Amino acid sequence: MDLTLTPKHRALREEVDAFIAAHRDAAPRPGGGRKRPDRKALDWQALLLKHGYFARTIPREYGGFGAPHDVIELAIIADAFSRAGISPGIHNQGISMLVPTLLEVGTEEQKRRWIGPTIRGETIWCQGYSEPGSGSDLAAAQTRAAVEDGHFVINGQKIWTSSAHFADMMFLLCRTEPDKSKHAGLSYLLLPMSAPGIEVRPLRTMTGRAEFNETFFTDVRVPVDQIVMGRGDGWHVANVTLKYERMLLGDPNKLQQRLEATRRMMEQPGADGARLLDRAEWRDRLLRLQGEVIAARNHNMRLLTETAEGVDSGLGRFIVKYHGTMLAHRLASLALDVMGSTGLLYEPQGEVAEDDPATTWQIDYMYDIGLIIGGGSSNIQKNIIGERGLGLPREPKAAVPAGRN
Amino acid sequence: MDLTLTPKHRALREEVDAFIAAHRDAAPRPGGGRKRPDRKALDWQALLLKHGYFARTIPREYGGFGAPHDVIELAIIADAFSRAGISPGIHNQGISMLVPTLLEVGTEEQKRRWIGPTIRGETIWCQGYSEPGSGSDLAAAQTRAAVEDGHFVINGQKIWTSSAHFADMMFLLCRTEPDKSKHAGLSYLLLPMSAPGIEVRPLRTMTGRAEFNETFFTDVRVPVDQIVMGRGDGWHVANVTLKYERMLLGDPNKLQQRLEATRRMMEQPGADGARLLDRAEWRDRLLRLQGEVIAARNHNMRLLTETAEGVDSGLGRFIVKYHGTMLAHRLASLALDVMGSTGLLYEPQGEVAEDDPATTWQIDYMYDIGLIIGGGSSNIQKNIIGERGLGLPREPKAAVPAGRN
Amino acid sequence: MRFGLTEDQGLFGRSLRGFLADRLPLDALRRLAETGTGFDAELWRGLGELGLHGLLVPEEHGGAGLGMLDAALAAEALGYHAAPAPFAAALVMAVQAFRSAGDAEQQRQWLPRIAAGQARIGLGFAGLAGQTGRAALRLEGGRLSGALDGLMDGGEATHFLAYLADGRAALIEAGAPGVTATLRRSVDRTRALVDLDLAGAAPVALLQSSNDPLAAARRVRDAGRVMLAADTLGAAQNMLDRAVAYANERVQFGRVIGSFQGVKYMCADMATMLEPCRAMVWYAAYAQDAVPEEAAMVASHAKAHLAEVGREVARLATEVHGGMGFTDLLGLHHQFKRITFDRQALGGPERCRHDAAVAQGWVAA
Amino acid sequence: MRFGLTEDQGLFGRSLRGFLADRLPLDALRRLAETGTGFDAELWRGLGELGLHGLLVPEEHGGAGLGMLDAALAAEALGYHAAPAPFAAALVMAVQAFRSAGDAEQQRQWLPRIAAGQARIGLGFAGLAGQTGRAALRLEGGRLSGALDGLMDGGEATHFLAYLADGRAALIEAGAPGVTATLRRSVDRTRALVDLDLAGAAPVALLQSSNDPLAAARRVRDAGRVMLAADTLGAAQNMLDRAVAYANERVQFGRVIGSFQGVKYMCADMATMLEPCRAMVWYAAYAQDAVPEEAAMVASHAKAHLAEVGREVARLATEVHGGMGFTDLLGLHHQFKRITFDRQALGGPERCRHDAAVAQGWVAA
Repeated sequence: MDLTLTPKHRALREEVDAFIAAHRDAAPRPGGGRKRPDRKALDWQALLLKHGYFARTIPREYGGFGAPHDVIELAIIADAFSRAGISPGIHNQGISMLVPTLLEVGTEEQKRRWIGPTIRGETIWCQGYSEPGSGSDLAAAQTRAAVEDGHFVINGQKIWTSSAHFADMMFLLCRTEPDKSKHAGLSYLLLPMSAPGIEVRPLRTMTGRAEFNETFFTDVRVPVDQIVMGRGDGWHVANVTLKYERMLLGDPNKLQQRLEATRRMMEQPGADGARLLDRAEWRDRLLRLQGEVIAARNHNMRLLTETAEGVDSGLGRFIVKYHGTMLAHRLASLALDVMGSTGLLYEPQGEVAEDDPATTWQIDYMYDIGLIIGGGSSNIQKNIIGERGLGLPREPKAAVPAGRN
Repeated sequence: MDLTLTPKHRALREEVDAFIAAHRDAAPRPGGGRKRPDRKALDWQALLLKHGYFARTIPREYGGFGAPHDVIELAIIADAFSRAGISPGIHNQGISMLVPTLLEVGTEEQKRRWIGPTIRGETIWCQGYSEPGSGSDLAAAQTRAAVEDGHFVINGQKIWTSSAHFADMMFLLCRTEPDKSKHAGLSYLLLPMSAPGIEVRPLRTMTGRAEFNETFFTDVRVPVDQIVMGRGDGWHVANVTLKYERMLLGDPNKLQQRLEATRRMMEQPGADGARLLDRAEWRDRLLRLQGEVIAARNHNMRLLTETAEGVDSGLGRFIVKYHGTMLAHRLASLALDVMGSTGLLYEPQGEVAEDDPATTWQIDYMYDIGLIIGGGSSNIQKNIIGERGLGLPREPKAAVPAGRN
Repeated sequence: MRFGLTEDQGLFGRSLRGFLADRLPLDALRRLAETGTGFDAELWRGLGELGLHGLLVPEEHGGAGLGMLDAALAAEALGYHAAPAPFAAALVMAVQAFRSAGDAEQQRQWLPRIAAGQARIGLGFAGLAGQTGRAALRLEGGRLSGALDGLMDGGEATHFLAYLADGRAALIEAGAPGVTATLRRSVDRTRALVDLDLAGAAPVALLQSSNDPLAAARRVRDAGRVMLAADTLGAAQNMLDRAVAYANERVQFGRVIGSFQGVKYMCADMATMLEPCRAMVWYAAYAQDAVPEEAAMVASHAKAHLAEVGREVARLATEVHGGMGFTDLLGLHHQFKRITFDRQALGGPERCRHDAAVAQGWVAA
Repeated sequence: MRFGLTEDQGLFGRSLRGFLADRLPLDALRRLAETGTGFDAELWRGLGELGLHGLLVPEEHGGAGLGMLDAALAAEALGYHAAPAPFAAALVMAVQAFRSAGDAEQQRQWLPRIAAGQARIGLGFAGLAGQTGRAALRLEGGRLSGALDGLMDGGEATHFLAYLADGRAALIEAGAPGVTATLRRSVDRTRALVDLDLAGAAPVALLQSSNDPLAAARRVRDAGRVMLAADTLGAAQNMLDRAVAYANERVQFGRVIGSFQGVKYMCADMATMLEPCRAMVWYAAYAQDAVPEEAAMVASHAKAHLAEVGREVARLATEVHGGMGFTDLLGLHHQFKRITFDRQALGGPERCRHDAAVAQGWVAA
């Protein structure tokens, strides 16, 4: 363990703090679910990229800052933003899932082509994984792609494609080798949402917004080279992506951000002039969550170190999504409770304008439930933790399909 | 809903309060796991029976008080004892499980013979259900009883027979019809623990005491009429008993008793002169549990009413054990926390003498884990709640036995 | 001498549920929720025909003269179906307010109008119940000024009953001079909140006939808390019922998902939490009428406990539905938000538990 | 610039665990736990040979001069195997006490004796750490009188370090005139508590060289809290490991029970709670040496959080074992009780969280 800050680290900390102080008014409000980044968010993102506060370790040739991997640096940056309650940049499926997937298994050409616009927030990706009949059972995907004239020709249907209604691109898991076994018959394709034959039908969610979609494919054509790895490797690539999705969904900086925001609310005098932070039952709830957030952040530092050193974190990584999403839900729960009846007001401003705090927290609170479900529900996570993390046996195959009693 | 107290009820309440005030020094300390009732406990039991504060509705011809069923009366009595923190009498497996089983499905002769001495605390019963290979899977019992010369001749082994080392009698689930299917081959026998061929080996538990035993049967002979219901009816009778066990283990009066005892501790000034009840984080924890205990007690009143009216409570009854044992564990957890470091002292006085409060609470805290496990573990309870209570399908049979991956 | 519902009560609950199931299929509910006012004239009329308006109003004033337990059964049914209808404030708390602090003349004047469905009273409670938001009202020379946020059932209210800090309550006509009522859409689109700005408004009645106005106000608060607890009970039961039905239908990995212990145990956990709440709500409601010494404690406890259980059930039931639970397709979220509303209105669990401690003398108010 | 253990630290933890696994098979542990003194001469010697006695003692005083993270790894290993050996108080808090409040001469005199395993110091902290029990000591004319309950590692201690309310600490020889030490067996039979009654006992040293004795005392408290957190981490990890092993072995209903989601998810829940605790304990320990501005906060948070997680893991792991977990047969309860001890000693979670709030300036002490 060596977290000693070198003079370089101290300088970075001062630099980030100064940056935030100078630019905080330019930052979009954090939280509140998924929207297409507006001008403000894109400008903010560009500013962060320029200073290396985002995509810091991604090579320059792919559009990143190209800094060597330094866990402390990343922690200093994340900490500064979350302490200040300032957006640390865009986190979407392209940035947090596709980019690391391409970095891990993409070709040089794919990296050069896609990573830059994605991390700048210009190219928005959506994920074509789930289907109506296979939500948790991803490998049962039935959307098929046959090869004709150097193209995959895609037919089928996806669901829960978040952001599909405003996305530019999709990474798609589909069946290209119908003769092979369930898991071996899949491929992982990249395709533009503007391709003819794609129809997106928004799915309104409980937040009242259309954060998800059903996406229908009718003879959609994609050049055969827009595949990540080879034919039949789709399940492998999808699992690489899922690994990063689990990390994204358990992001401890978001947790810290929420904790700080809630603490600040509790420091404000209420209608009766008293601060909730001065009430021990409230303070204890906040403290309990603070302890858990500290554990999550320390754990994340450990994982970052292990990643940097090429160590496979195994169990340590498998738990992140389940742990983080449940904790995020509890943090949002506390925030709503702190706001009390005024926190019930819910007047979302649509896709572009900023929402008020009550609306934002309510969206987060509901959206959290979506995150607990999406990216592999908590039950799926527990299967992964139990089986891959702890080595417990799989559920045996049923002799007869279980139905009603 | 009509909980109006009639003059008769008011008189009863005053009568019970007066009784407690007059006799409280004669009461044994509640809690602290299972022991054979000592003289003090037996005398107390006799006193309660005489006044009708125990076995109030059991017919006089079976040794009870013979009062008509009146939910309010029972509630008044239970409430008075738990408010005062005074033992409401002996609760053991004979009293809480075998007696209602006999009342429900026993013969007239069985009722006359066994109920009286059992409720007086003179005859102690143990339960011969689990076997080493079948803890949760009770119906897989292998202990067998063949009929020879008008006797069942029993061979086999039971485990978790609580109290077997001091019990007088056992109710035993064993296989008498080896040719029949798993569930249809069982019978439910009553036998004296003094019968030749029974060997009891105490199993020391985490409390440091031998609350459970392994019991070995070698050609143990029991007259064929010492069976409850008929041959092959054992699974049915066992389930009647299990129903009452679930009620026993979720007993809300015990919960109320614990809540009150904890509140009293919290009203005492600590080393620093402050009362924990004055600290909002502690008070809130106590209050949260109080809310749950109130719910459990109200629920129990509902079940008692339904029972008295011959309504099958179904789900309402299935949840009681799981709900009650988990809540009891949380109550004991709070009590330990309240005692802090002095609550760590653990100096049990053995089978006869009374233990100090710290030891008693530690025993309860550990014993609670045993109760969460025993009488059908929480997972078994959740199967019952889910399948029988909510109508969800059973786990399908495995095609191949699952083993290590 | 029994702990349970009477046959009449069982029948009443079932018929109300049947009515609501009939009137509020998902597409209708979705349409009514669009406005966010928590009111629909046709539904309101229908509920009136079932006797809901005058449920608690004494027979002498044209009501049914029933008790708080009957009202709780109604609240439960309304919560079960997420019905956009004024109730807790307009038909329970307001009646309670008149009965506990209105003089004979005020009762004679207003209770029949409530029972007839003509007076729909939004009610604001602020500091007295742990509500947040503005709560600064001044009564000077018979005129009321200031601001009071978050009045319940205020969406299409004809009147507002605004509590003062001293426990007295002023009845104000909607639209009267000096009255600005701003509809605020709450996350629960079936119930709105209203922010009231008053500039020298003239009350049409001042409820001040109680010897102890604060105690009278607390009884109104307690009645409201019981209703919100009952509403959560209904909403959570609805979510559990639907989760169980979905788990019995949905196939994944070649099996009905309810056959997986993972899903089954979520349902079992919900049932285990929720089932004892039913008796708790019954008793809390009954105690308001019949057990005065426990009424305040059990009302606050029921509100707090149902809020905690409701939040867990809301999450778990949504989880059982997977992605479908998160969409608008099944409409499960109406009940989810109902539970959110019930929790945050009239004081959250911490505040309610504090009030329960006060009621038991464990701590000073 | 890394968040993790060094190779040496990994090696140290593994070799200590190997040693303990070798020395403490279940029958040996059961035998040693009988006495309830939390001490065994042979085990103590063995741990000394591994360098545990002088782990934190500076090299100039004959120790290894290692840091709090190394000590936490040792505590974790001791907790994992439920080792009946003085450590948190005798080898960590006592050393910290001398280093933060002992003068040069006292350090020169006592630290080498600790490092040599000759001075085994029981330590009592009372009010300063939220301990309950008697805590009334008077120092008059160089003589100490009064009572102090619950000294840790006091089972076969050669000396007792008794903290006064003002943060100074008096070192007293066991068996000296006026010293009555009563061994109290705790529920954790691998660690005892001692109640001290003093009647004009003469301290052999008075630690009072700190400018701020209370702050120095709190640093000792914090070191102890980190050790108890690490001890729980080890004990809980042991219980989880054994639960997983048991779930992989035990057959019920024709299947290995670990293949049932019910059991599997209990294991997954335990792992999810426990795994992040490892990094938390590392950081809390490291911060004691290297991040003074966070040291108090993270020590108290680690103690509180591990106590909460530990309690859940202790219950769940026992449940996975079914009836066997409740018996003495597998000895699982040694770790269960270890976790109980760690939670209740040196302040429970509520107290620790309060101290974390104080450390952040959220509330006055």
